[in-house]
Amino acid sequence: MLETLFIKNFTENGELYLESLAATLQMVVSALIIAAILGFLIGVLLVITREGHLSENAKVFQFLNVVVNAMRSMPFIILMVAIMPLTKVMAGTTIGVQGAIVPLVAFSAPFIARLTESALLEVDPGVIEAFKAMGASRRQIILSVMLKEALPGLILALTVATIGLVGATAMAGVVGAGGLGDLALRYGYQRWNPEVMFGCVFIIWGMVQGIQSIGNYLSKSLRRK
Amino acid sequence: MLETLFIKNFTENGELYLESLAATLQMVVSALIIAAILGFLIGVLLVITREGHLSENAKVFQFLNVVVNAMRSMPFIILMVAIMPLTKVMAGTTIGVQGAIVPLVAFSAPFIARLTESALLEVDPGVIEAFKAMGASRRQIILSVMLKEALPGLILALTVATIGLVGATAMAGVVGAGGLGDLALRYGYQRWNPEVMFGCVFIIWGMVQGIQSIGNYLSKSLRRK
Amino acid sequence: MIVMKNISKIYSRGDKKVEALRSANLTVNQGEIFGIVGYSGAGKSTLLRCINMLERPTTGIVKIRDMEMTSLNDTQLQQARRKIGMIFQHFNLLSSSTVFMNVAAPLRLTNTPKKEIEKKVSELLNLVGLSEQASAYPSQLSGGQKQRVGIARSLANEPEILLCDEATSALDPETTDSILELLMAINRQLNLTIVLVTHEMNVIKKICDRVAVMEKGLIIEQGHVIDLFTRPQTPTAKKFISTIIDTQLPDKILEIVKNQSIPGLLARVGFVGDVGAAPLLANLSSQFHIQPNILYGNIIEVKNTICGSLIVNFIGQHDKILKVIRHLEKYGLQAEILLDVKQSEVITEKSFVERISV
Amino acid sequence: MIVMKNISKIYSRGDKKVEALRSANLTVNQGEIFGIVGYSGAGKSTLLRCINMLERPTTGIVKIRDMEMTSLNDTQLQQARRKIGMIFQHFNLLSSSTVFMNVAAPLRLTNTPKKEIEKKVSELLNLVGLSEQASAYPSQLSGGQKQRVGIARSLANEPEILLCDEATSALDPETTDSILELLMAINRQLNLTIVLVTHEMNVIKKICDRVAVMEKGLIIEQGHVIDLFTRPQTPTAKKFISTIIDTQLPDKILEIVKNQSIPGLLARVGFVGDVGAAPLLANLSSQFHIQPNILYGNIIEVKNTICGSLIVNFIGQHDKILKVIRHLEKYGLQAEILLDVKQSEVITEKSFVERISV
Amino acid sequence: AGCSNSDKQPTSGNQPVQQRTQIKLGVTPSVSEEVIRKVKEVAAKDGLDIEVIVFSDYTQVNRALAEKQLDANSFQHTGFFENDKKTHNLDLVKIADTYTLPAAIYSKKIKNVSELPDGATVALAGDPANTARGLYLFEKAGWIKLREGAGVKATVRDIVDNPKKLKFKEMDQAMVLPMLGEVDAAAVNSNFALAAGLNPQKDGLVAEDANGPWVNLLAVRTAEKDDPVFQKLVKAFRSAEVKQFINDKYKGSVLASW
Ligand SMILES: Nc1ncnc2c1ncn2[C@@H]1O[C@H](COP(=O)(O)OP(=O)(O)OP(=O)(O)O)[C@@H](O)[C@H]1O
Ligand SMILES: Nc1ncnc2c1ncn2[C@@H]1O[C@H](COP(=O)(O)OP(=O)(O)OP(=O)(O)O)[C@@H](O)[C@H]1O
Ligand SMILES: [Mg+2]
Ligand SMILES: [Mg+2]
Repeated sequence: MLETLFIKNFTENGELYLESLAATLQMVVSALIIAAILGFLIGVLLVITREGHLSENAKVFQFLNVVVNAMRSMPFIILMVAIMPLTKVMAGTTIGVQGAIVPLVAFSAPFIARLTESALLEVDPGVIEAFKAMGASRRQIILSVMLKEALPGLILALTVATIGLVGATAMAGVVGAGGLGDLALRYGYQRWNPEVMFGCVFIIWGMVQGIQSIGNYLSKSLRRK
Repeated sequence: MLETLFIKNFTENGELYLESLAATLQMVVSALIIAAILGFLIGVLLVITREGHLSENAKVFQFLNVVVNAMRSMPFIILMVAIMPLTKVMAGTTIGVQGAIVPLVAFSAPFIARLTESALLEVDPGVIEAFKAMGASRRQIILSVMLKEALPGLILALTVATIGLVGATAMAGVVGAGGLGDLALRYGYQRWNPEVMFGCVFIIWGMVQGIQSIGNYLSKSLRRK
Repeated sequence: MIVMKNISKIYSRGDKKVEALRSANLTVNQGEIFGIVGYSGAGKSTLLRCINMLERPTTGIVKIRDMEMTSLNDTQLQQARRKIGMIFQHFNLLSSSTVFMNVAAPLRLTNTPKKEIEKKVSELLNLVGLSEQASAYPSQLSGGQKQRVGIARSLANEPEILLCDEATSALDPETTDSILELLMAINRQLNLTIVLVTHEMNVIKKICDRVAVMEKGLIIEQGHVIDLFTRPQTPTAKKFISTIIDTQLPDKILEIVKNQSIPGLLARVGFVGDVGAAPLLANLSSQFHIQPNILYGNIIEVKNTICGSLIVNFIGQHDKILKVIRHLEKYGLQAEILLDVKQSEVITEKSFVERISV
Repeated sequence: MIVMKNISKIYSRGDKKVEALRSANLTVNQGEIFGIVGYSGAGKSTLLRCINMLERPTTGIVKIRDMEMTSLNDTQLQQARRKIGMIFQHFNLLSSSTVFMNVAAPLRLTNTPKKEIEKKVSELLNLVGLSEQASAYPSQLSGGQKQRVGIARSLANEPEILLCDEATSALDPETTDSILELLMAINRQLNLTIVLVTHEMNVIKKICDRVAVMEKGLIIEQGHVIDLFTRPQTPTAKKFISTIIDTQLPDKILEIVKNQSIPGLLARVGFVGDVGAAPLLANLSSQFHIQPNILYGNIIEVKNTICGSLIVNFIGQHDKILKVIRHLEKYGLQAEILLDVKQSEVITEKSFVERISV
Repeated sequence: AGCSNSDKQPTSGNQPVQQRTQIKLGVTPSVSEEVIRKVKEVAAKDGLDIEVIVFSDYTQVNRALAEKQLDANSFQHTGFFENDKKTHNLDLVKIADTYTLPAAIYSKKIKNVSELPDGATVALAGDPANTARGLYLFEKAGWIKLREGAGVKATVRDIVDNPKKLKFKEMDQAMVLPMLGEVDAAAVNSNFALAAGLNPQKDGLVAEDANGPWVNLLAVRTAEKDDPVFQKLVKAFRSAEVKQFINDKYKGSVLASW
């Protein structure tokens, strides 16, 4: 019964789902790549500029701390509006999938930064010390020690962030970007069409489950403690 | 100049801000307490039921993993709708601040669970072993070793989650719960009242900054590595 | 007390299998201090960890009293472990707790009253010399201090069995001595059974009753400490013994002997217990007109027994010396001729050294 | 080579100040193997870590060659550190890297070609006996294996100075020996300067040229190893020495002596170098009609020098024995009368033991 | 955020006027999207290609149009349009009325507006396009009085008299109806009522008039209002086929204005 309902649902609305899935994937992938790079960078800076760490620098730390907090303070829609001029410059447009990516990055990067920070703080200070003693440069310590040792944690952090990003794309409909989450909202929720709603949620859940499984697997197989 | 503008803004809209702040605080605090408890619980289970851990149990792990993922898959609004019957039973109403708390918990708890999981995975297995050798029960190992050793990480996780929760309350306006985020969206943004919008964001930012500072401070002063 | 039968343990490392233990057998008696020595990687820690099931043996049976550890359920295992203290090679302290709280941990597990905990912990910290560090965190301690916290913790709940993995390897001799005395005192007073992994023969010599030598996952030698010290069977055992009874004649002495023109024999003389070896040797000169020159060696006390190993250059005629040696053997000494001093030139350097090494 | 002047280091622990170092002074010469011993918590690790600025001294100056380490900027410090290897008390290995990659780490920092890295690392792993473990991760190693990875890593980039913090404390004697021989070989061949913190006098004895004894943040004794072994000045030094030259007469022997009816004197006889102590002693019986019974003691080799400490019971008349002792002293031996055997009853047990302990 | 170089946008707007056969048209979900999809079908026959972009929120659509990221939009009623133009200073103009979605007050607890008890809780949509409509409905029911001239911008802060001491719950427009059981009465937009099978005329306690300020419209940039392409658009929109579609689909809850 339920099965046939599902099949009916997916064959009937196939194109709709496919289109939305494509939009979601496009947003998630592009935003993730940029946000991960930025987030890692900021996260690393948030750690090494702390008191007693590699490049202690109270000013930089405070600045980043405040900026990250400020960005995390804004509801996504307001963030979207606040950075619209930037979006226009960077993406050429403020609507559609293109226009959604910059705000999604702005939303995810600070989040990834915080998670990166947490993961890096767990690295054994003794190992960092050993590399200091070897005459490793700051860059080398960050790359070959901190990021490497924290990798299992970082992967889990990235997994959490990716799933958060998938969630955030639902709000990208505000600028007409579409996507599965938006479809679920528009058809499912606003028009009270439970089939489509659950169809979308089901597909998103599949994605999330996949992302989480990959994350768990990678993290576990890299964890050597 | 800017200062006087600020003062004018806050005195003029004082009541509005206060009311919204109260709603936000009420939602954040109530939801946080419940979500933290649930999230910790699920996070602990997600760790100890893993392969080779304290209470290895593939079924429980898979079940929790799927449920957490499913809940994290749903856009907040859809989650809100999906659990409405539950909300009705538990909170007595599905609207207003009361009605928003259950969905906010449902949104935050899986997130906290994931962050808890990450933090607990960083605990030195050697110390867990030492307590096993002492004849500590599972409960004792979880409480006196895992949670205690991971505390600095858990606090940062809770900080991240709290700030995420503050963000999520902005969407609680959907069921008429009000709050600063909702005020920023409806009055500030949708009706284009930049003063109110930035006023709200400013207050939220203050909260977020405060939460983060407390989190950083506690985490740092508890970190003994 | 502790019986381990046919214990094997196989780890997998990638797709390689590592046999950490291969059918090891061990019996430790109640109230005994039992030492385990062996080269790095021999499987000592693994064997020790199999006693309290921190590592489940791949095959084999572990019994403590008549309890089969391998078949206990969780609760039973917990109960059993509460009576087994353990000192870890890597300390494994709670980094988030002070020294005091670390030592108090086993007591808190059993809901000991606060007053009692305070008393007991202060006592223990005093014994290991860390009273001043009570409120420090592990990261603020030196290596040896961390190890002492681990020792104090393992003793907190007055275990019946104590498993020590290199418990004094980071400690200076003074601290080691005081810890060993503490262990011996508890061993005597409370009939504590101790299993002790170490690579320091000084530790074995000072407190162990029996000892096992491990190599590549096997127990290759096992017996009373005195026997090991005086009659080591395997090269591994000999190597360990040589760290405190050094009978490898240094080149320096060899040269002196080689340049000597008087005839004589170089021999290793070993003795155990109250045989009065020294007076015996000393009397040779008047009795047999043979001068025994002690060139090198040690006389040590191994858990209340004197034992020694001396390289002696007997100066005199060969037939007389042989008589002397017979005489010594009659009194319970062991003598082994290493070198005919006058003929030393015909023996190649290499085989010579081989022969004189025990 | 390394000069440390007035180094102090104060840690704060809560609101308490911990003085880990209090005006320590140290000079290590080029090509020297310098040992640091001391009780647990004495400040050894802290001192060592001040050499390469892992710990910035609170006051004082550290110079390596004529470079003042305390005033280098980051890049200069990095350059300087590349020539200093360090072995850590707690290993500090990358848990996420294999043994191979851990050892390769210092080489990769300097962008050494891959071929060369492979060659060098295989060589080092071979030397420390871990070729088979190349692809294992630290968590899959035994304690001693981890330590050997740390040793191999510290040698990878051919440092000019090597700082070792308890580098062999987790190693069995065989492995320790092979590591020490490796260090000595490098020391000789490449003129490597080594500063070595340890609590094992065997290590000091085997490879150190000079040694410093630390106590409570101060260097209380410093000098050539032979001098320390033969003429330790402080109780701490004596305690350390006693682990390999045990001159504390055991109760067992004491009893024998006490029950002896012939008159005599108990004395400690010490000697260093090629004084031919043994023949000297052996000849006494024919020369002076005094029988020297060696009751207890050790003759050991300290970095190519023989030295010994024997408890000898001289049997005979007191005046004769005193003559004998003068005779021995003329030949460079030290003798110290411990006990008048016939009068032993009048000496209380306690003061007796005090007198005979060195 | 005025962008002067927006001419470079890859929209069809910078083609010579006569040759334009393609436009980007912004809508919001539900009725406006569904109707436009029908319009697209009709227009296609006339050689006009409409690219539909769905915005799930009202706030960006006019701005996107003004910034030439769109060529036209169809999602709003006149009140919202006029207000948005003023607040954001947008140079837009209406080219045609489209349809009305009359809102109404529904309740599960009362049958008549006069039955509403004192201290009752009433729900309404919180977004700018619909709050005023809800409030004016409440005023029409005689429950409250709004400030004179509050107009399309009215919010609960413009209530000058609230004799019944009503409590107002402003929520997402899609949530109002599902929450009907939680409150005493609610003002609901008819596209949502529709989905639940409610008809404003039959089931509502009080309904809006068919032609108030809430009639929906097609908007374009003022400068381009005479572009023939939009005549094509209007023609397609106000065609018999579309009207038929609306009548069939919405059964009186949406009233075509032609
Ligand atoms: N988790 C593991 N996975 C794979 N191999 C392991 C693991 N633990 C130990 N081994 C291997 O098992 C062997 C025995 O290890 P064990 O720790 O028992 O040695 P040990 O005798 O205690 O040595 P040490 O004196 O160096 O501490 C070693 O070769 C080690 O590499
Ligand atoms: N980070 C720190 N904070 C506070 N006190 C410290 C810290 N590190 C070391 N200490 C203290 O400084 C003293 C010297 O420590 P150090 O590690 O140098 O001793 P050590 O001689 O190496 O001892 P061991 O032989 O036990 O390793 C100890 O009393 C220790 O408790
Ligand atoms: Mg071991
Ligand atoms: Mg140390």
